[in-house]
Amino acid sequence: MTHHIEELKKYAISKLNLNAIGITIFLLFLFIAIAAGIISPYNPWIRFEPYIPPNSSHFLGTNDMGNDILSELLFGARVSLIVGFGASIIATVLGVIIGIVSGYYRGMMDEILMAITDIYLMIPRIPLIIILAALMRPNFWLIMLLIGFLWWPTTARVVRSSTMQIRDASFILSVKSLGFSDKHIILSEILPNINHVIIPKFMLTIASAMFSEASISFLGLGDPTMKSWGMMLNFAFMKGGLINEMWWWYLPPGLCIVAVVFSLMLIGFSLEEKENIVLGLE
Amino acid sequence: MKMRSKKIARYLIALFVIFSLNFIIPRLMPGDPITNLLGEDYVMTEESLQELREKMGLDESLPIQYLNYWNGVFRFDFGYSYHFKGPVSSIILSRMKWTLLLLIPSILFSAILGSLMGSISGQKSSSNSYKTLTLIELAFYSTPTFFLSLIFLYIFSFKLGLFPIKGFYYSGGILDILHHFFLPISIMTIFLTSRNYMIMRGSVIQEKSKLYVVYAKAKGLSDRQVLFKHIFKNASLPLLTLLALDFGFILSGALFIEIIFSMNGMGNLIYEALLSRDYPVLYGSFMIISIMAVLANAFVDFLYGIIDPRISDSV
Amino acid sequence: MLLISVVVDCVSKSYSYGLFSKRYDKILSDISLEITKGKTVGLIGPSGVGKTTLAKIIMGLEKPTSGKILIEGTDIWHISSEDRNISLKKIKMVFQDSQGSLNPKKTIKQSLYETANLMGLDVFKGESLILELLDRVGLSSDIFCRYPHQISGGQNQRVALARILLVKPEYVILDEPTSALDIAVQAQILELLNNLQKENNFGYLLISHNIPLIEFMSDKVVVLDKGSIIFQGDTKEFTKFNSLKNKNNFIGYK
Amino acid sequence: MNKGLSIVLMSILCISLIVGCVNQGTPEKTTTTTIKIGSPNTIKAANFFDTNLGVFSKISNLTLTKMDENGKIIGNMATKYEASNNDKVWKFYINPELYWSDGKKVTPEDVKFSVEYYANKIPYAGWIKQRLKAVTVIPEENAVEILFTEPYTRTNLEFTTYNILPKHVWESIQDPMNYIQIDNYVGCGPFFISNVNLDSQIVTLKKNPYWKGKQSVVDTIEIHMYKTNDALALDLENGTLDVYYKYAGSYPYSNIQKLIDTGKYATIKKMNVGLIFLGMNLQRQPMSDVNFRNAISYAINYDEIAKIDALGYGTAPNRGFVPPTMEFYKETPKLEYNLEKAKQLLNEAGYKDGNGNGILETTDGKDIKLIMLLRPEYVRSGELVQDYLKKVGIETTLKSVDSSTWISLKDKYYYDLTITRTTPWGMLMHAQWGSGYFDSRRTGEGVLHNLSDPEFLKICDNILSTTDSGKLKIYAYDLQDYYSDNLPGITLYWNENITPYSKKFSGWYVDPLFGIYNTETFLNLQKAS
Amino acid sequence: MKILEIQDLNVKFTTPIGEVYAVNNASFSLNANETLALVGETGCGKSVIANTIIRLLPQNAEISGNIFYKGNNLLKMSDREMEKTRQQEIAIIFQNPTLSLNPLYKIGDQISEPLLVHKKINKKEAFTKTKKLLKTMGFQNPSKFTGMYPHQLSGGMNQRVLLSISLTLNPSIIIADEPTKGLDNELVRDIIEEFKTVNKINNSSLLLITHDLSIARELSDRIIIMYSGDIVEITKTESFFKNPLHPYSKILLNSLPERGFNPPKGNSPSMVNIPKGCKFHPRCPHKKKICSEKTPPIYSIDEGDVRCYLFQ
Repeated sequence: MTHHIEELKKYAISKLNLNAIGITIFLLFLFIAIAAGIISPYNPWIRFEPYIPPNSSHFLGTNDMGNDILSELLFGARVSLIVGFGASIIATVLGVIIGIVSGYYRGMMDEILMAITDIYLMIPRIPLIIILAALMRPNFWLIMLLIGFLWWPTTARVVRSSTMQIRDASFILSVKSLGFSDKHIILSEILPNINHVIIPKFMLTIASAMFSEASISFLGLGDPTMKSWGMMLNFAFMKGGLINEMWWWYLPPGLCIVAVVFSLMLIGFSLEEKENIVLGLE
Repeated sequence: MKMRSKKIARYLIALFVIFSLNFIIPRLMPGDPITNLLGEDYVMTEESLQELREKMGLDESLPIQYLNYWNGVFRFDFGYSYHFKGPVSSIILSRMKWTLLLLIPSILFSAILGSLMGSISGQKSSSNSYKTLTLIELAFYSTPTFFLSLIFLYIFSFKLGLFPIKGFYYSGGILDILHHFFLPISIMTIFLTSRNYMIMRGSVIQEKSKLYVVYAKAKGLSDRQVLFKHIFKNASLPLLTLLALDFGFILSGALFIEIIFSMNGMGNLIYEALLSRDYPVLYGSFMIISIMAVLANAFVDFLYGIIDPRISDSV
Repeated sequence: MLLISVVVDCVSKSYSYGLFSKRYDKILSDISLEITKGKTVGLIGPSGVGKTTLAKIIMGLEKPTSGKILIEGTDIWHISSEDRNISLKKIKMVFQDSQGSLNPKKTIKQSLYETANLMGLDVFKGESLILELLDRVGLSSDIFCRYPHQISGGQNQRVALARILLVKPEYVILDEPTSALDIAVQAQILELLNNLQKENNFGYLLISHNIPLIEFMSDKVVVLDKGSIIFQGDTKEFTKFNSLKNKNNFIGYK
Repeated sequence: MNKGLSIVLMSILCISLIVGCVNQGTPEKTTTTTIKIGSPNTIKAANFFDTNLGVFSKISNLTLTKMDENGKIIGNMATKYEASNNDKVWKFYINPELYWSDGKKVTPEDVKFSVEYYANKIPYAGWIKQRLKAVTVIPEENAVEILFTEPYTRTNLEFTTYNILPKHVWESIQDPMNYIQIDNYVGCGPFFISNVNLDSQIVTLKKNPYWKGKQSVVDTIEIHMYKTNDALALDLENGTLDVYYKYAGSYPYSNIQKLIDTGKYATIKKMNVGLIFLGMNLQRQPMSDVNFRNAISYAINYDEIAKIDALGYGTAPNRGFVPPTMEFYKETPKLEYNLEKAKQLLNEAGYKDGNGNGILETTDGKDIKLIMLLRPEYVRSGELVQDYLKKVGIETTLKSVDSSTWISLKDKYYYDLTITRTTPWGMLMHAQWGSGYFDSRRTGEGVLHNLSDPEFLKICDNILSTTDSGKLKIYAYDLQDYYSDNLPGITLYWNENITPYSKKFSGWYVDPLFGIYNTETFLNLQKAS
Repeated sequence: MKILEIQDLNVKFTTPIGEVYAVNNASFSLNANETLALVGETGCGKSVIANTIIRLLPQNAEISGNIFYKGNNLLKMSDREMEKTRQQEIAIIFQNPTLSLNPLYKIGDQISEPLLVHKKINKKEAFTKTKKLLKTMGFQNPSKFTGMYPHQLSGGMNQRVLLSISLTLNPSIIIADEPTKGLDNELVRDIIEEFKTVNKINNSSLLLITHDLSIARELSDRIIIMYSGDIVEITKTESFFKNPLHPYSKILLNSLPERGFNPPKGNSPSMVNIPKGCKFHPRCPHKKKICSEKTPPIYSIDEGDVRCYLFQ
């Protein structure tokens, strides 16, 4: 890095405060997901009169089964976020392990791992997940696992390239020469220094996972027993919500997905921009 | 030369693995493709079932099936589809042209719009109006394609009655085709633009802090000249890569649009083949997509070599 | 003699590219030199001649293609990796990029404590030792809670030295230890290095392309060019060699 | 640059408005009358033997027989038919007034050709191949005689589904199952298929110029196929379409009211011959226990299911399975919702909650945890049934799978419960009255083939061995009593099929098999004044 | 003749860790045809001055004072005017030549770019001029050279490319910001020769920013010493090396290799924790009471200008 830019950079402060918006929205939904049991007016499985438009006792009316849509929506936050977080944790852990191993040890290991990653990247993922979801029968946990196991490559690539950037940094060489073990170097020296690429990637993966879950559910391949937003949308469209202009039925889950994905992407992109990392490539 | 042969080897391995996956995954699935050849209420004797099975080579042992499969791949013969009544390759070709008609304009428009808006926004990243634009684009990016399609279908086709609700065309005239394609292409363009916008914006923000940009300014170039003569080219490299890498992703966007607008393209073909467990069509489609994805990547590699002299020199 | 020195014996290093390729890049060929306790060997040569590679080989971070590294008589590539690690403990290195040689995400305190832990020192003993060493390298403990980018390049280099003192090496490789520093700071660090050598009887290998610095610091000088040694001798001879060569515009200026 | 961008955006907006408006203005051609049918039944290939194209070609290639409004089988292409020699010989008298759309006359030769062609080339007509001895043409009577090797009582019913083909066209086609033709399928009905366009998803039928019968006011029939019900509903509401058609199905109940509110549509309600039922894996405990089945039949709230799933277009069913629209329907006891009785019956049958965890156990002490296998369209009913069973202490897990997986899993009997439907044809197949869904000797996509009770099989065989309507009635009653006593499947509701049609036309005719899509409809259609 | 005059320049940055006073009350001038060296330690604000002159500071910089270029105040110019001034009147060379060049464009394009942008001549003409210029700069085969990319050249070559670019429009001032930092001695030698050539073939003034006193000695006519944002001494180069005025200048010279690496005591203050009064007073052997209270003004004496109470 040139000294010139370094010098100027020291003075520059980031004016990006977009992620404040993102964090606010996200925390709101996180709160909803955690507190769904307390704040939701009804148990989402209780049946009232079906197809009631919004009124004072059902703010968003009821659906075809007579479930209170607002309660479904609030509980849906929990389900959708668990899918997103779960998948993203799996993908991120896998991606980080593969990325670091590949970037740190280089050589044959790197060649093989990166070849696998490249191949994974080229596989059309949504169609593949549709097939696999159909194959293994829709099940909430399974969809989460599948997304997790298919979404790691971009993380792996970013982590690898960041690892490669710092693996030859003097501080790594110097701890190496001091006699620290590889395990220590990876966990204590490299990992904290690539946090800034992992965290935004993690956020973006949650967004991507929720997005995919909704799409899969829309095709009717979701888990019907879990009231995720995607499933709510699926039923709203299947049971004539759009046709009958029941906006209170199909818009809220749709907008919730958009809002959460939006907030996560906002956080992710803001962090990435701050660290000047573009989406996921070397 | 070494880099190039390594790249080629990697692409070949990628194709091999993808092809093999295409062979393995459908066979792991429950559901006998034979049963799907028949209508719901029709009865069929076990002999005729067996006959069909033999005809489709499903009675052979898996290794033999696998060999036959590769034999087919090399002859560009992806088998025969009993659902769609024809050789898979010709079915795919006939569907593919429509999907390409949807994809190519969208990719082009979105590449132009997205990279222009994204790069300007990246350069003026602290301006409030561009921050607002970023929020809008991000909102589009966060909207699942099927949701966007349904809402657009409802507003523009139904409420405003501006566009037809389904299909590629009605009478077949050019204007008619345009009319039918306008909304799907617009949705695809909006979706891809938002994506390109975000990539380009990030990329420009990264590039603009580099020294050559400061130097270009010091040479007396105006902001716009700096952006379009210097930053733009460098910043569009990641966009190119991602465009190629996410070919499958882009195609799945088309899948949902095709389903919602009842368009008989590749996306719908895959969906239908999937629901009816039409192995040959599934292989064929995945293979074509994979080949396209790999070709797209190879093409981008090639472009990279032209655009970025550092790559061709490291070869 | 062998037992109180590090000997580089006929070391060559080449890199091959690709899995099936036969292409080699020879970085070093037949390098032999000796680092003796209490003395400084200066290694000089233009950039890109393999000085850093040689340092890495001596440090055991890379394996030579041929030749031996003998640390106090032990050939480090002919023993078990545990034994090698024990031998290698005797050699440590100071890097050119002073700021970059400390983990930017850790405070100075964390970096030093970790090293103390590695040495098996308990918290109490570790702390007093660290404080003592900081004082020794001319730093006060108020930099403890700072991050590397919050202190100057000279201070960073002092911390790096303190950390090396913690692990008690016998030989230290100094890879351009002052080239990123301002002149005034450079002088300070050089003084510190000299003092430390006197106190600890360190054997130094000083890598630099700065001739006056080499002349000022070294007892013996090795000149490396294009991967081979073109001169080896004591500093006086080197000055003569240099002034001779300088007419042919060989290395640098004064 | 801002300016440049806004110009780009503005011009895009302009183009969109222009493109939008230009096509808006295309005037309707008023000289010809076109009926536009919207259908969710899509065609995968322009192949005559595609399931859905086969249905659409019922008005172009007439079948020998057809079913009238009341479910009675009458002649169609054949003016009349008769069976003799113990139902081994069937004689069909062909209407001499029929001409193919290329001008050639329809002859008994065409019928002979078609029957043999089906037997030899079409896999699903395997039953013909198995039994066919000969087809003889009797030119002087303009008739064909079909001779079977064994008696086949259902011949007249079967021939309601086989479209007769023109010999001079098809004899050169060796592989009909894979034959693709886009334009001009020669037909002999009032209309012929003039074009199958998969790109625009439209099947066009034009008037047969050589049709000698009653002339239709309709010149062209267009069948517009849709992949989603939403798009279809929107086009209907737009008034782009004239009528809805789904084979063996109803317009989605949830969308009806909105459509009627547009004022453009009226509906035909017709009791569905098919129904929705809870199927059980009779080979597994505890479903194999008739007492258990009987007990859970009291646990189901039929009225609520009908209300939620069929939105009031369904009615609570009888224990006899068969809906009232079928011939020889017998009034059996109503299925009843009585939670207390269900619990009591379960208790009496030995299913008790011994360990107090809220879940009943089978007699061998295992918790009853059932797996309900569902296709996506039955998930809501499944949720309801799950809830009902939970109330009597039975745990159910829902597994929703796509239809192919459903077929393969139910064929392997990997389920305890399932919810599925019967189609009108399905109710008629095998020994009729829904027996085809249960008889373990059969296979097929939609059937459960899970019942091997000799008593049941005997009744089926009885039915299959007679064409005598007196005997048939007795056997039909036997079958319905058997259902009522043994409950191999529990009907959830009987429903009505709703077909919305544009008020611009009147004269729709509905038959139990193919709904409004039949020659009568198109010959009788009148423009409403 | 003063071609560039800087008066009371203050540059302040607002950063998350507080306000950073990067340049304080800097006043100096650059004469026509003169080489002026601006010398100081890392972070003393010398690069900030360079970037202030061509107005390429980040947005969070607060600038006060005047910079007159041929009578026009650069700080008051419109952006448009400033764009015209850059390169045509004042050219700058950054310390890292390879990173200063766009990796995706050929050398020829990058050298001729100022001609195309400012002179609006066609590409062919621009290339002819470029090649001519390269020849005078001592490139033997300009045609081959123009078709190459920055990564194909060494750092030293790229530095020469930057120098050539800065000469394309014959600017009145060339600012060289640490042109030799990180280069090998051998290359430093070359670069110095290049600058000497430039001085010969071109009548522009050179503002040389460096931390390396030996380069300043070789190239400059006058020398400015900065310490922690303050200009502490401005003198003729010759007299500086004979007789430095400011105490800081003295210790700086003493730490040079040829004077035996005499280490000074203490460290330069950090950016945010700047001592009151004379910034050098904590390290100064001659410090008086007033030094820690008030920043000394510039005193002009025979040999030059110096900011120290010793010269009161």
